[in-house]
Amino acid sequence: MRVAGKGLLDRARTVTFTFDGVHYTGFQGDTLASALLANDVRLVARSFKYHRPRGFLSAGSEEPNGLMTIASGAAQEPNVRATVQEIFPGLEAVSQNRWPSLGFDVLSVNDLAAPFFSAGFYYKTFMWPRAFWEKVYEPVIRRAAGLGALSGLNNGDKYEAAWAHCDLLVIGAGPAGLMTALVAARAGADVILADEDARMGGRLLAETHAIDGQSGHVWAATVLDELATMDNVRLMTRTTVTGAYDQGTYSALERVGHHTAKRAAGAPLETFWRIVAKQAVLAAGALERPVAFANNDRPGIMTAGAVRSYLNRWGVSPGKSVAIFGNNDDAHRTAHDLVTAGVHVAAVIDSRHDAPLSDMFDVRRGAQVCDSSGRKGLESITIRSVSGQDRLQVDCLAMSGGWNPSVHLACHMNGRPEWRADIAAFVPTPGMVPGLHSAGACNGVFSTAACLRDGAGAANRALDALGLKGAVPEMPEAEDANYNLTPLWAVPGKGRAWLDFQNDVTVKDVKQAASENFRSVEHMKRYTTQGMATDQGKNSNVNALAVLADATGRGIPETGTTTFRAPYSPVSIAAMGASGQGAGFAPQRYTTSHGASVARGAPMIEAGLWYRPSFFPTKGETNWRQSCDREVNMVRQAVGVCDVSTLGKIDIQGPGAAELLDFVYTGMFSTLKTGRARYGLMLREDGHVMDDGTTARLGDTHYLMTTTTAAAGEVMRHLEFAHQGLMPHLDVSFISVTEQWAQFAIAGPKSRELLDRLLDSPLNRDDWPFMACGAVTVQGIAARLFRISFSGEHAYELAVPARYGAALFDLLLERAGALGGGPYGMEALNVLRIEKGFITHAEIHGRVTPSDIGMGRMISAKKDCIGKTMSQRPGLTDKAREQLVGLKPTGAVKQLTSGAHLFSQEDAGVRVNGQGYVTSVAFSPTLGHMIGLGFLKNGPARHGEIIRMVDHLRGVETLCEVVNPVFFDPEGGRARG
Amino acid sequence: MRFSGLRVLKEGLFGNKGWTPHWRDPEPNPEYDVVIIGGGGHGLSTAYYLAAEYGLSNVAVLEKGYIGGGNVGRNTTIVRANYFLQGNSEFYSHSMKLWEGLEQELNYNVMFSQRGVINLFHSDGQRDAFARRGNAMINQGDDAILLDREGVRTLVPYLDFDNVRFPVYGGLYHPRGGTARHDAVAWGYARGADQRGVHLIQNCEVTGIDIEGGTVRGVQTSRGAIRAKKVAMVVAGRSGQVAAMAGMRLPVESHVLQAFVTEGLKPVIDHVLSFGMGHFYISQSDKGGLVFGGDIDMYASYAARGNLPIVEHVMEAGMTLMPMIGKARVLRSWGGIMDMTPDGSPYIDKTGIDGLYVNCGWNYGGFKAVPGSGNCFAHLIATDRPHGAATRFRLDRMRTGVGIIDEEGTGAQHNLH
Amino acid sequence: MAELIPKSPCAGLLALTIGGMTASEVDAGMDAGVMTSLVPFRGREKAMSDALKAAHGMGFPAPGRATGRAGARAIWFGQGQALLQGPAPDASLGEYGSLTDQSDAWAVVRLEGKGVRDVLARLVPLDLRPGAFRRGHTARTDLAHMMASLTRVGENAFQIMVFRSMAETLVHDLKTAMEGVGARG
Amino acid sequence: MRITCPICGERDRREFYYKGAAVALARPDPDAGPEVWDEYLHLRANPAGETRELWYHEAGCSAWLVVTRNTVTHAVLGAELAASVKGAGA
Repeated sequence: MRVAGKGLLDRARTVTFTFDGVHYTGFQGDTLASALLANDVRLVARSFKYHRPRGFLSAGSEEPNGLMTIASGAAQEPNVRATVQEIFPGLEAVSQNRWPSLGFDVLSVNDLAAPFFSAGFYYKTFMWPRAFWEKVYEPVIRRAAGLGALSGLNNGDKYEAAWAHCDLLVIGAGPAGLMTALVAARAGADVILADEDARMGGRLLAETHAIDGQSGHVWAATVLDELATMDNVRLMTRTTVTGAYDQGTYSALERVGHHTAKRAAGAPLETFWRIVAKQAVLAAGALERPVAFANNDRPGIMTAGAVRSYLNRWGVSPGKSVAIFGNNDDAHRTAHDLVTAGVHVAAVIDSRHDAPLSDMFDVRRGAQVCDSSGRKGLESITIRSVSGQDRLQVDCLAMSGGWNPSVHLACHMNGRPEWRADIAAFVPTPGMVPGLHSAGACNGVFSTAACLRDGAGAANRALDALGLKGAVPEMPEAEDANYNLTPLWAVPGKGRAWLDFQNDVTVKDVKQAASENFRSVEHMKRYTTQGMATDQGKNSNVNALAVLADATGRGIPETGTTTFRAPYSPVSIAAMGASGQGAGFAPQRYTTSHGASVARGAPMIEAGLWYRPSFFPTKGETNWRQSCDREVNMVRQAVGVCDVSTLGKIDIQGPGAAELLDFVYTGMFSTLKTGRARYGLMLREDGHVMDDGTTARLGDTHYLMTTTTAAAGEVMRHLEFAHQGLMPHLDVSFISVTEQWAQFAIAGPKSRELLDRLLDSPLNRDDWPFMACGAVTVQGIAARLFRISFSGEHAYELAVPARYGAALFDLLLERAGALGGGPYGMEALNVLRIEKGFITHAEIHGRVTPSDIGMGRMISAKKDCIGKTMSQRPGLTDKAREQLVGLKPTGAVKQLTSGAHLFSQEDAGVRVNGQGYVTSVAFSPTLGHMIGLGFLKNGPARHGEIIRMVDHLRGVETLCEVVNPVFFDPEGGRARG
Repeated sequence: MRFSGLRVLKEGLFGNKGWTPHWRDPEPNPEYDVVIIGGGGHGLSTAYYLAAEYGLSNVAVLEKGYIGGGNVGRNTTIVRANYFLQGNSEFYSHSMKLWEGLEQELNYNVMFSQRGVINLFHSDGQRDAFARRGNAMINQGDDAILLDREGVRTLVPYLDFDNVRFPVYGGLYHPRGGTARHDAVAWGYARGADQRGVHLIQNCEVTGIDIEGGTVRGVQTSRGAIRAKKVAMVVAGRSGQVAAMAGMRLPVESHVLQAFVTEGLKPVIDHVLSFGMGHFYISQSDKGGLVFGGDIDMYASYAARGNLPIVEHVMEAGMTLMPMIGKARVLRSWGGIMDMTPDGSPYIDKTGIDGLYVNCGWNYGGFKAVPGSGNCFAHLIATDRPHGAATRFRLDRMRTGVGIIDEEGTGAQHNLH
Repeated sequence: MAELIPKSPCAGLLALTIGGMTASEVDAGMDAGVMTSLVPFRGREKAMSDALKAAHGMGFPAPGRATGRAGARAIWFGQGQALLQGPAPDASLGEYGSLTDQSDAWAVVRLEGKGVRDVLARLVPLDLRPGAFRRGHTARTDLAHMMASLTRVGENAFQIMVFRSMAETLVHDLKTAMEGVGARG
Repeated sequence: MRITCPICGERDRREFYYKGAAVALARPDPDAGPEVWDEYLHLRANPAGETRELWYHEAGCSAWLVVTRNTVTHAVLGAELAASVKGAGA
């Protein structure tokens, strides 16, 4: 019910929204929770296990009960805390985890069967019959479990990730955080002040204390006004700092668009911040803890601080007749504020025998609430005192077991907080997170005045570390009451007393866990699911471990806490993954011929991060094989053009270039003549093949290395390591020129003819033998020409500065067309190379040695090189290893499949008989049948043998002949001719 | 106490007051036949099988914290037998068979759920590699199905098939793979071992290994010296330190692997899925949380907590593959310490010291190996011969190059596997 | 006969104006001259710097710095490396180090306007606060998973470079970030 | 995590590539024997505490670094150029 004259709302602006299809009205500034309470809606959710009726427990982000689904369709957002969700016109909220309705939930029968759902019951049953787990038990359990639902639709909202850097990050803008920020900002530090709330001020917005004679919220506004004018201050509202990471890195989630129906085009829903702070102050406040007593989970029972928040900030009383149950002085403020606002306070039940009395309300000293009743909301409570038991008709109970400092972030780097008996709570241990200081309630400091002092102190500690000088400001006058508390964790009694409200963990469950020897706090947590709900135990962990400590006869410090883990409050996957949604997951790399290839209808495929054409369909072709076969024949008979720019190209220069290359390649490159290229095999230090490619010598101290497309980055890193880490005495440098040059293979018997018509001066045959390279010009543009071949044909690769790539590709195709040639894609390239037995990463997959691929003799005996020694390990030179062979189908089935395994003809296709496997296959239009490359035990010695290829997955089985992997032109005359 | 549905009903009717401890907390004896260092999944299963299959019950498991508190309590709960190299193939196949009868054997519901594992692929090359793996699985006697794009769509229609950076070409489907309730696996083995007489000794840190003349004699602990005829080290994440107590260096580097769970959600992901173009794998727990993970953080660490770059990479991969999970909120992240080895495969072997055995180096793969690892390690300890399913997990394979088991093909750099 | 007409990396993608900010291409290959990587030989660092000064009027930049000005700039580009942007390198430079033509290797974009620091905060992990990254400062860094070079060339102006093939991704990411910043006003 | 590159200054971890223990700089002679090579390539002290390891500032200046770091606290205690460390005969 709304209380006149209370709250920091704009009562002139009403907002209409729906909950479970019913329209309600609130005011601008309301949360969904405050607006529902204002409309006397108390039943808002169902619990996880027993489907018990649930109302709001808190007024903040720690809320375990009031979770709802907001919006529908692709925008549907489950498990939103109604206590955080601001209302806006048209907001749609729907309750969760109930069927068919919140008021009548069939699964609430679980509550009747609760005795059989005791802690860990599922570990003890559902084992027979075995097949029933996946078919019967698990589906039922899964459907009953869970809270809200995802829409199942692709998330269409925009999210951002961003960086921020500062001298000081202040986490929380309550009295301590505001004072910290003010002191630090005035001293000239670059300050970020972040607060999870839409409005800064923390509990100053929820309490009635004055600061310097003004309302607390007015003082907060004054400070914020000053901060807002300062260039060195950044105020971040609706921003929850969620994690503390190494070297002063913090994660934070900013909710940019959840509070409005109208988002500007391009605006994100959320921004995930990485804040790099030289120093930080944690001023995150404290969370009030409930008291465990029988049936303490009914709607209408909430924390006392939440009642004050609803009353003072939102002008709402959660009940018409309110009782307060607590063990500390702070709880009495609730009664004070309610009475002052004209709400009926039935009694303050204080478990302490020495509780202060009041003339404003009835205080029952030494009494406890031991039960409650009311089917879907609180109707009455039972009070036990020395004089006996009595019932009190109330519709709201405000409870306070004391306050737990929000130590979470301070513990994210594995530190353990300290127990302080005087406040019966854990506080941060200084230094747990380097550079992070704690201030205010999260530091166990509770009065307003003390928080302000602590904030100033923390600011000065941070400023010292920053080398800045802070001043101690004059402290405003503020409430400075003591915080008197006598611990009360659980009221003794028979009924179920809730600890974890969402997961339905009761005092009995914890005690049972202890009796079953789940005595470690981690065991208890995992066995009972205590603290594993969406609030991660914010409302319940300390109570639960106190109950466990009691049950095991240990003290609370000895029992210890469970581990605090990021995030502080849940963060959407979309926000943390903002840099990668959809196609934006990784950079897309385009060659200069991309547009022309697409224009010709070529399907583009992924190759690393690049896109390359698969094949170029021409008129009348209806499947890829027709195109591919035509392109292969075209290269073998005329001329084909293929963009090979994606291959890595590394410019290697300096007096030490030759020696470095001798060290990273198995072969000799210091002896390579200028103007010539050579095939190079590069090993990892463990003796396996890393990569291969041709390297050309452009000058005495100048080489150009090519790498495979996939390994370009790895090879660069390897070269730099070989140089800086192993041979720093060499003067050599590596520059990637992959992108500088657009490079095209021109392959086929007519390739020279094409070039003669293209280059500014025709090639002199004697100057251009196989593996020659040199400078040429095309229309006056300096280009590089390499006579190398990956197709086995007479072929060249022509490189021009990339700006001319697109035009050159068009020109090459025009010239090729005139010679009966044209472009070819990856499919044809693959067929051509398999016909020649050339390997790619299908063969050099990381487990092969030079000898496995028939290149053992490429390791020069004259010098050391990376990988040489380890390639000689006994296991790597064993003749029985699987080695490269060619395969040719000979049986009735003429199909080869890549990924199939090889067996001796007479053996069954089972592992122990394995002889090898197939890595690459193609239909060879040149030879008229399928061909394959594979690895076979002792392969080179088995040419001519008929073996069996088995592909269980595709149901293909065939006999094939082991042959030389070079199927076509084994002498290499065509490439050299 | 034998567990059953009937027992749950009976205890429920009498206020759940009759339950007894799942295991005892005995004081350590001065001497045991076998001392197992490490009360994680592998140590507990080793103890269980020593007692259950080899009749060795004068055994102690020494755990410096609480049992099951290491990697068995912090993983993504995935169980699979989908390897393709000899060594791993037969081992994980063996482990899978043990999983399939585990609940009945242990009388403990570990919620082993054979919901199927789908490894997605995104290029022809990946398809070929997965085909080779799938065929190897069938050769081994396990199950594998090669799905094309439409086959994947039928099973998991909620992937982004249109706008994804690396389009889905298909998947390798392993129907017998799935998940299990990780903690329950530790507890089930612990209870089974305890029932057979094994001493589970918590809060007992091993501080030294006593070796005389090349033979192990026992261990020094925070609770005093304990003599033992045989000592078995099973301390993933801490293998290097414990081995150092015996003067050994291992081919292991410790790395942190993070994982994540979201708030509870109604069923939406019915399988275990992995993305082939970025480290990301996901399933949904029976409680409704999406449980997922990715790559290790890539630097040596004992901190059991990670950093943001991998967190973000994992989320980005999830968002590109299945953007429908975007509005699920991550509730908790955690980190485990992995023994990363030069070839990505584990060691179950004797050491150069008589009576000292080592089981380590499980890289990412430790959880699914729990039954097989304990079973094979128990065999080795009890008989001094390797179990037939673990003959290749030799400590010297990197030195000799014989039988290197490098599934990733990334070579001898510990963090690349 | 078809002519070899050059095409710049961002052709058809830029310029882009959003929220008062503009991203435009600095077409190194065509109107802004050439780009050359300079790596001095061991012990010739000073000689290279002197030659650079003599020929082009700016010294070899220290790590994290750019020398010269618009039209003729030397940008530190990595360990022991600078990128001469603008003039064709004087032949004398070749005596003191290795020269590599990079004119076509990079997409070069100028991002300008109030708010561009906020745009970059969405793309690079660098501390770009005015005191930390002044005019004339440069860095090699990661820009949305791309290797990049970032140079502050004015009060509210930066030069961004990524590999040529990634121009489209750069423009896409820039656009998204500019829209996000622009929408916040 | 942030690492202070001797050339570029303090940078986010995501700019760096990690290789492993800095022992990789001490490459044995080709004929040092299998034990020495096994030690070099595979065996690791793997300390829980301070360690020296190789990082590559891949998205930055391309320098290989020897970073001294605590594997338990993640404190970064220093970074030197690998070339200098190697040059000094480490």
